[in-house]
Amino acid sequence: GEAGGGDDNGNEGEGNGESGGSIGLLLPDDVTTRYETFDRPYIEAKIQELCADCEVQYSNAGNDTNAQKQQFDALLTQGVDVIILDAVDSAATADWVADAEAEGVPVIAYDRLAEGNVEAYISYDNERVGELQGQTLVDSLGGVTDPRVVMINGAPTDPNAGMFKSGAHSVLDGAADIVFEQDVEEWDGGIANEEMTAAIDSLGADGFDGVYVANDGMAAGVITALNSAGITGLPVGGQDAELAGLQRIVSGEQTFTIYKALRPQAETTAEVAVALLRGEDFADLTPDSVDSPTNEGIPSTLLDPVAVTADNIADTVIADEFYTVEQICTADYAQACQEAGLS
Amino acid sequence: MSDTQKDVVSDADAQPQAPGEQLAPDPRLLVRERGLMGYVEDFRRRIRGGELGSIPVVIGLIIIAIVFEAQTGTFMTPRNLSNISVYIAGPGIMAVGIVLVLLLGEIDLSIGSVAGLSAAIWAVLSVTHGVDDVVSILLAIAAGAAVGTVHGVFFAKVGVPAFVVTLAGFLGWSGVQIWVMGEEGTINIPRDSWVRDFTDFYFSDISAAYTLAALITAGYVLLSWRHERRRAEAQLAARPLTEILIRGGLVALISFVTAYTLNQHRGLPLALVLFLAVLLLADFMVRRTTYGRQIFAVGGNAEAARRAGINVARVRLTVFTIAGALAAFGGLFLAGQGGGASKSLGSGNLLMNVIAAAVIGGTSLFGGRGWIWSALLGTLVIQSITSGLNLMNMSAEIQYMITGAVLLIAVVLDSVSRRTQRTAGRT
Amino acid sequence: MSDTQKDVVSDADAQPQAPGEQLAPDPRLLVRERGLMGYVEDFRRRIRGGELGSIPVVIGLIIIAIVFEAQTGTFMTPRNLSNISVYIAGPGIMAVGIVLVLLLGEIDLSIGSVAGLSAAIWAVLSVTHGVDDVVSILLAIAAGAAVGTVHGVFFAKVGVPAFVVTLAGFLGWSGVQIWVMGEEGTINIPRDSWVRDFTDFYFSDISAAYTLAALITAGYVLLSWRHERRRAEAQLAARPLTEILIRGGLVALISFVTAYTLNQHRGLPLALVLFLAVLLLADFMVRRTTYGRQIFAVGGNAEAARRAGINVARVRLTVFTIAGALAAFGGLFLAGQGGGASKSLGSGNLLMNVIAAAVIGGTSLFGGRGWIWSALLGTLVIQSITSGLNLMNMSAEIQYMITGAVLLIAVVLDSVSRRTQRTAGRT
Amino acid sequence: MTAAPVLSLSGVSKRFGAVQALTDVDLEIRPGEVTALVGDNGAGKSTLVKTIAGVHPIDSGTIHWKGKPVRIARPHDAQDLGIATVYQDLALCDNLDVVANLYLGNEIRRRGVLDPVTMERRARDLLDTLSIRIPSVRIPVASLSGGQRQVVAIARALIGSPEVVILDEPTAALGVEQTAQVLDLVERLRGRGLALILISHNMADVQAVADRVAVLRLGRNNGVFPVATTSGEEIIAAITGAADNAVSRRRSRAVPAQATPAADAEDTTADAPEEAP
Amino acid sequence: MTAAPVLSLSGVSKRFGAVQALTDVDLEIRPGEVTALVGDNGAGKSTLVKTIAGVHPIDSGTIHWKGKPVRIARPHDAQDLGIATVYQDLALCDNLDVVANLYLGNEIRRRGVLDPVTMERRARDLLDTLSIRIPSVRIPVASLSGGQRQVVAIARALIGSPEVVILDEPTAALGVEQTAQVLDLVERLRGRGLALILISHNMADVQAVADRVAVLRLGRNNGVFPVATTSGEEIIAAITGAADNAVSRRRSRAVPAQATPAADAEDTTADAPEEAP
Ligand SMILES: Nc1ncnc2c1ncn2[C@@H]1O[C@H](COP(=O)(O)OP(=O)(O)OP(=O)(O)O)[C@@H](O)[C@H]1O
Ligand SMILES: Nc1ncnc2c1ncn2[C@@H]1O[C@H](COP(=O)(O)OP(=O)(O)OP(=O)(O)O)[C@@H](O)[C@H]1O
Ligand SMILES: [Mg+2]
Ligand SMILES: [Mg+2]
Repeated sequence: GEAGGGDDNGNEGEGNGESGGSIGLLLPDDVTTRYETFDRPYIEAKIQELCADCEVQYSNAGNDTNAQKQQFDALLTQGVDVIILDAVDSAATADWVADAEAEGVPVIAYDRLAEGNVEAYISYDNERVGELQGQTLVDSLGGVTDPRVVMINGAPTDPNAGMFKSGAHSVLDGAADIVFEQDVEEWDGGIANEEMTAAIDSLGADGFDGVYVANDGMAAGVITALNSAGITGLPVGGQDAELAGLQRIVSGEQTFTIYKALRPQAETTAEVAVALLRGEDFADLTPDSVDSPTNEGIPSTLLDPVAVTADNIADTVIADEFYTVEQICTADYAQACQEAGLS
Repeated sequence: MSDTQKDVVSDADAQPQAPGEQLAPDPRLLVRERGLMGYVEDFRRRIRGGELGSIPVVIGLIIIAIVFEAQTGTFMTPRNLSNISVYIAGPGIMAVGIVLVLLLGEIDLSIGSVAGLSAAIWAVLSVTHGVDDVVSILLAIAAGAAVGTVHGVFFAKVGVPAFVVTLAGFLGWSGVQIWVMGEEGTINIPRDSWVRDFTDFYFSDISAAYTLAALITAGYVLLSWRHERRRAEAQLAARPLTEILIRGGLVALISFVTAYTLNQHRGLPLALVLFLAVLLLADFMVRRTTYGRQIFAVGGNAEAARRAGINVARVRLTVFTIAGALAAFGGLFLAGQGGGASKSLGSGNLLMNVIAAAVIGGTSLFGGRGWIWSALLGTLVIQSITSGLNLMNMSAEIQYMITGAVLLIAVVLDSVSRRTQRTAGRT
Repeated sequence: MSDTQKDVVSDADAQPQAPGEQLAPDPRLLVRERGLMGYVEDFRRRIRGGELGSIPVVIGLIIIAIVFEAQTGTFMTPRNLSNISVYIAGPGIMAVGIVLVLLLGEIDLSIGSVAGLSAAIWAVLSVTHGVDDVVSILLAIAAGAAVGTVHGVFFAKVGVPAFVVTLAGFLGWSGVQIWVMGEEGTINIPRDSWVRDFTDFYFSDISAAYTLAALITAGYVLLSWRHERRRAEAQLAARPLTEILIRGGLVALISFVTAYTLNQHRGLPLALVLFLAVLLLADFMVRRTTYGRQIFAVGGNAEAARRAGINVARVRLTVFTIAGALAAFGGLFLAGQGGGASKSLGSGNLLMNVIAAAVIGGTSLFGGRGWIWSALLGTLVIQSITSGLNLMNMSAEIQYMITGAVLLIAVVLDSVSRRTQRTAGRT
Repeated sequence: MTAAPVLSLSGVSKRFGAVQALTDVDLEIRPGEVTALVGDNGAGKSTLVKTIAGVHPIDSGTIHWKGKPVRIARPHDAQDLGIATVYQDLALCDNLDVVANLYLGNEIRRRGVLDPVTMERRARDLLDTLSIRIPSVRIPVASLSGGQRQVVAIARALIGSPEVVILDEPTAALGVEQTAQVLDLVERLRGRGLALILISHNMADVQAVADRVAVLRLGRNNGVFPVATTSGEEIIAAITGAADNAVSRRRSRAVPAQATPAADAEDTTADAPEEAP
Repeated sequence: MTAAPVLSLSGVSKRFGAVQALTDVDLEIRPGEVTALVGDNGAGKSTLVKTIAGVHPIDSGTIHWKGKPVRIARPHDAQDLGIATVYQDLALCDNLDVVANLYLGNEIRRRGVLDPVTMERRARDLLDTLSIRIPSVRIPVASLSGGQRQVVAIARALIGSPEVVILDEPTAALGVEQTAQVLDLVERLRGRGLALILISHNMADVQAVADRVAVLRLGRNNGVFPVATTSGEEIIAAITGAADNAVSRRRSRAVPAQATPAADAEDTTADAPEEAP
């Protein structure tokens, strides 16, 4: 998707009358499928629907905090009226929000609870996601007693990876024996493969009963490693409900993924943003309240993530039109789809 | 080493020709005529000969500004320009270190990691352990210098190529950085820390910016004039007063326009003042001290420098120390800008951008050629592109492509304009 | 250029001394005595003189193996060694390209991005657009070659430093990679794709590995023997038969032990076969063709090469093309290993690891010195460390630190052992 | 002796930045003749031969090869015509061994593959011809002495079959014996009908082997003299641009200087200008 | 003339890898004297002076400075003693301008800061003394001609106040006039009581200015001769190791060679061994 280019005229945002206005949207990275493919189009579409004259100024930080700070400043320079911020590093944003506040620009924390005086927070809680990952893994381990689990976590430098990790730990620490645990730089599938192979080598092919993988991208590498060691049928779970991950779930290589219904999250956010733009009340959109390290009682919407397995794909991802059956059931997976009852 | 030294020959010995006779100047040398026409002629010759110095970069900057202003309408606002002047400080200070290392003919791949490590050390000391802010800052910079010294020792004393030492540092220090940060993903800047002021303090009194501009202009004109007078006294070719005044006028124009613009927003940023101070100091060191001369010599021909009695190992070692300290200092600016120290600070494209800045600014990768101000020019180019693209809300992949393309174009311009010179260069 | 060429002098002209008299050999040259004692003596002299070639790296490898085996007990298992032999293929093939570029005295910072881009192109073509698998693979490699050619043109024809061109490529192509991947964050490998086989196909018949080992040994001995016989016929100093046999025995030992180990796990991996094929081809090209000679000449002294009538621009351009193609090929291995193409493939430390591998293996960063096999040795060192640390379940930050430290130690050993040589080197 | 020139330059000019290195230079080179090119330091001799060799393309002027105008834009062009050059700055690849340097650009191949054996044998023979002792033809030229490198550079020019050989101060770094060998070689090459350009500051050598002497001064022609009928003093006067020069002064002083060097030194000191403090 | 030696080497040996460059070399240098060091190419002359200059520390042997044993481990040590060296390979920094090269390691400062004005003025004066034309002292030495570079290197050695000056083939690249100037300079320096080592392949120059000639052959001493009482032939015989050498053969051939060079070439060709096919 091309942003800006010809169709943006941020400089005209001076006239913040009743009808028009501009909303800044900052997303954190461009290698994970969701942001470019879902969050952004959903938010933009909803804003357009609610406010035809509004425009969205979108930037993606490529996982770099300082880059995001500059994009944040750029939005202020352009004179946007509201900022939706999905922070690369939610702990670093207190000053930014204060800057925006000084200019009278409200900030909505999206997906990650940015520190500072944000107006609202709409998200799936990352710790919750980690907990759900852990819980689903434990569930899919079924009857195994004293299950042994390998954990392949996200990038050691990514604060959000830490949240998934601690969420998962909060469940797994009691329920299973963590026999091998590694962080993977850059969330890289190839490195995940090497880590998994090392786990297999040091534990033996039957030295563990399930694998926690922080996201679907790395799950691909982990599953490749398992396959090449001749191990199949172990529970392996990821996150993000990526197309490739769903296909693996259909074909039975991967056990589950975590699906966050992005449409309601995005659309609620858009509604809150437009409400802020127009100075309307949005209390009914944000029934919950959370505390951040800097602020208390932030109005928020906390959504519940869903674990997707082969059994509930049709009811979740497909029902939400997140992906269509055609997208998932390519030639390679047609057979498996039949068996899973997708058509 | 001092004024009183005697050369074996020139003091008392004869010139073997007729007494007092001086060699006629080489008739093949196309000397510059005096006066205005002389300048025009000289300029034309330099364009044809490809000796344009930093003119291509400056033109590039102007083009970038025009294009982005046309596209966004907000690029040339005082706010954006003021922001740019703050953003360039961190990478720019790091680029000064890289320029020094490049002058040596070496490269330092570790500066990103060192910046991150130092920021982590500062944050852990001052926030977690409650050490005094200024002390923590000094310790963080000292840590950067120490790390640089370690690199320097391995390179200069042990003889490992600098590329490899700093590559190892690139990996190793970012490990240490993560380890220092420990449990914390990010440590916020305390409200009253200097580090916050580095990027967030502005001298809001408008007189501050104008005073600085006046000082710079006066200093430049005065020093040039004194220098040229001494040359004239020594019967060496000297620039005429008019030229000094024209150049002084240019300096005045740039500094006062900048001061005016900055005052339109929030005033003179402390970040810019610190960056300028580093630039001026480094420039003085490089051009006016024996040490600077030694850096150029080692970068040009290390063996010749050694034979001239220069302690090559010491020069190399200290340059890496300085580069480490500057990386640490720059890292604190990045921490200030990002709102705190984090495990990922200094990773990503920072290293490449800093090196690119030094090279775009006109410092050679092959040693012995360059100037400190390339850190300023190059960082300005890169930051202008980034800011412009941000204002245009370009998606990240397009940003990557455009940054790559502009980087290439900037250097292509430079290479083509230097081509004649290069062909003429000897083996 | 051919056998029939005539030199002005040596063919028909006189030697001005007494007819047929040959110059006595230089009495100062400490020639190697024949026989076993001669070897011992020669070896001792080389240790003292620091001309150890790749021996330090090999010793380093052995130490690494011993340490990790002691720590983990699983390092030397056939399974781990077999895995290592698969993992080195991708980075190793990319390192071959880097070695060629380093021989030119240049650097290619773009190979990571090119690898990612090519993997993306392959995945999008074959999966999204349903293009035939082999055709997609060839197109992906061709795309890598094309990208390399673009870099080559800017470097060799336009004259932009390679560092900058490939730095721009590093930024730009990863943007294109993200753009090519489009909506998808990752694309799975189709079940029956060759790309999967690259890292997951094993010749499970044990005869395959042994046949390859036998072929390598026989080829080595035969070629050496023929070469030395020709030297002896031309009355040049030639290695005695015993030396050829001893060396042949060493080659046999290494290849058969490797074959045996691999057969203990899943057999001979296709990845290793492909990597060896690339190595042998590149080594042949570098050492036995005019083109290889030209690469060394350009890397040693580009101006001298130009004056010798070598088309310097062509050599440079083609080397970057080859490096691009090899990066693309290596990228497909990485895709196979990671289970598919992704937007982040090729980012991170891949570039640094590949360059470090080439340097650790003994290829100089300054051009004109090195050999292709450093790609194998260096990648082995780096992968052994990574695998060992993974087996020890070290946390990521410790891995960073240890990798940095080992990288440094490996090169320190090398530098120290070469020190005497370097001091002796002329300006 | 008056064969048609194989190579002739007319009106050649060349500028580097602000230095006009060559102005309107003419030169004719005939087969079977040694043309010496002499001149002061910086007179433009090396620049002139580099333009012939294609290292620096000329700015203006024309070059004729066997009567036909040619363009020499790069070293390859010159080699194709049959011009071999020994550069003053040698231009060897320090990292390559002696054999590889000798055959660079002219490698001997056997079935498409480099033939190191043949190259090494021929290289050894060729170097023996020039009676230079080189520890081993397999060591990088970086470790050779100045004179050894010089001989390698000379030998390089003789690989292949050039018609014109340019020698830019070939004997500058050579010992007395090697110099004699090179001069012998020059005569032999002339005997085989090659055209030679010899740049040298050594008048004795020039007078010993050259047929004609072309003088450059400050980048311009300053006369061409037949060696047979010209004295050394005349040539030196053309080089320095004055009959009264340091050389002639030195000669006239020669005997007293030998006897009382110290006195002589003080003598010249007497009329030195006082250095400014 | 028989002052105590300022510098004396005894039993100096030096090896590079597999090459024994110097074996047991002795040498004495006296103030007010010019000691010529001669020898074939690769004889080890440059290596010997580099050991004195600290570029290559010696492997074994002793160096005495004014009677006291000293260790010269790096160039700085030699400079501290008062030894200035002009290297055969010049060792200039191509990227620096002429002035910076001249004063490298000896910069003139004014209140702690470099004083470019004074350095430039003195540099210009110094170069004028050596009567060399250099377009501008502010251009990088990379763009100078071979001889111009040589003169810069020589001038470098005269900055500061050395007691021993080593000149390794200083006139190799110089024109006749500049050569004469340098020889004049050598005599003036000797007149001022300095000790000089002059390496040269030019016997005429050696005989003109040297007091004693030390001969190296294959890395060993091969005699020291007083110039006054030794003929050129004797020195050449010591250099080449034989009375029958290319030089003497060439001399004896000189007259016929001049007359019929072609015939001469064929003459020597006649007894050449047939090249192996
Ligand atoms: N750095 C070095 N490494 C290896 N060998 C060297 C080195 N320096 C000199 N040699 C060898 O030592 C020997 C002596 O060299 P040196 O340069 O001293 O000769 P020279 O007498 O100066 O000769 P020339 O008159 O040609 O300059 C030569 O055989 C040379 O190959
Ligand atoms: N590449 C170059 N760039 C700039 N100036 C140059 C270049 N090459 C030569 N010159 C200048 O051109 C003039 C002629 O130089 P050239 O090397 O031809 O002299 P030369 O006659 O060979 O002298 P020498 O006898 O000292 O070798 C000199 O003034 C030199 O400074
Ligand atoms: Mg010359
Ligand atoms: Mg020498």
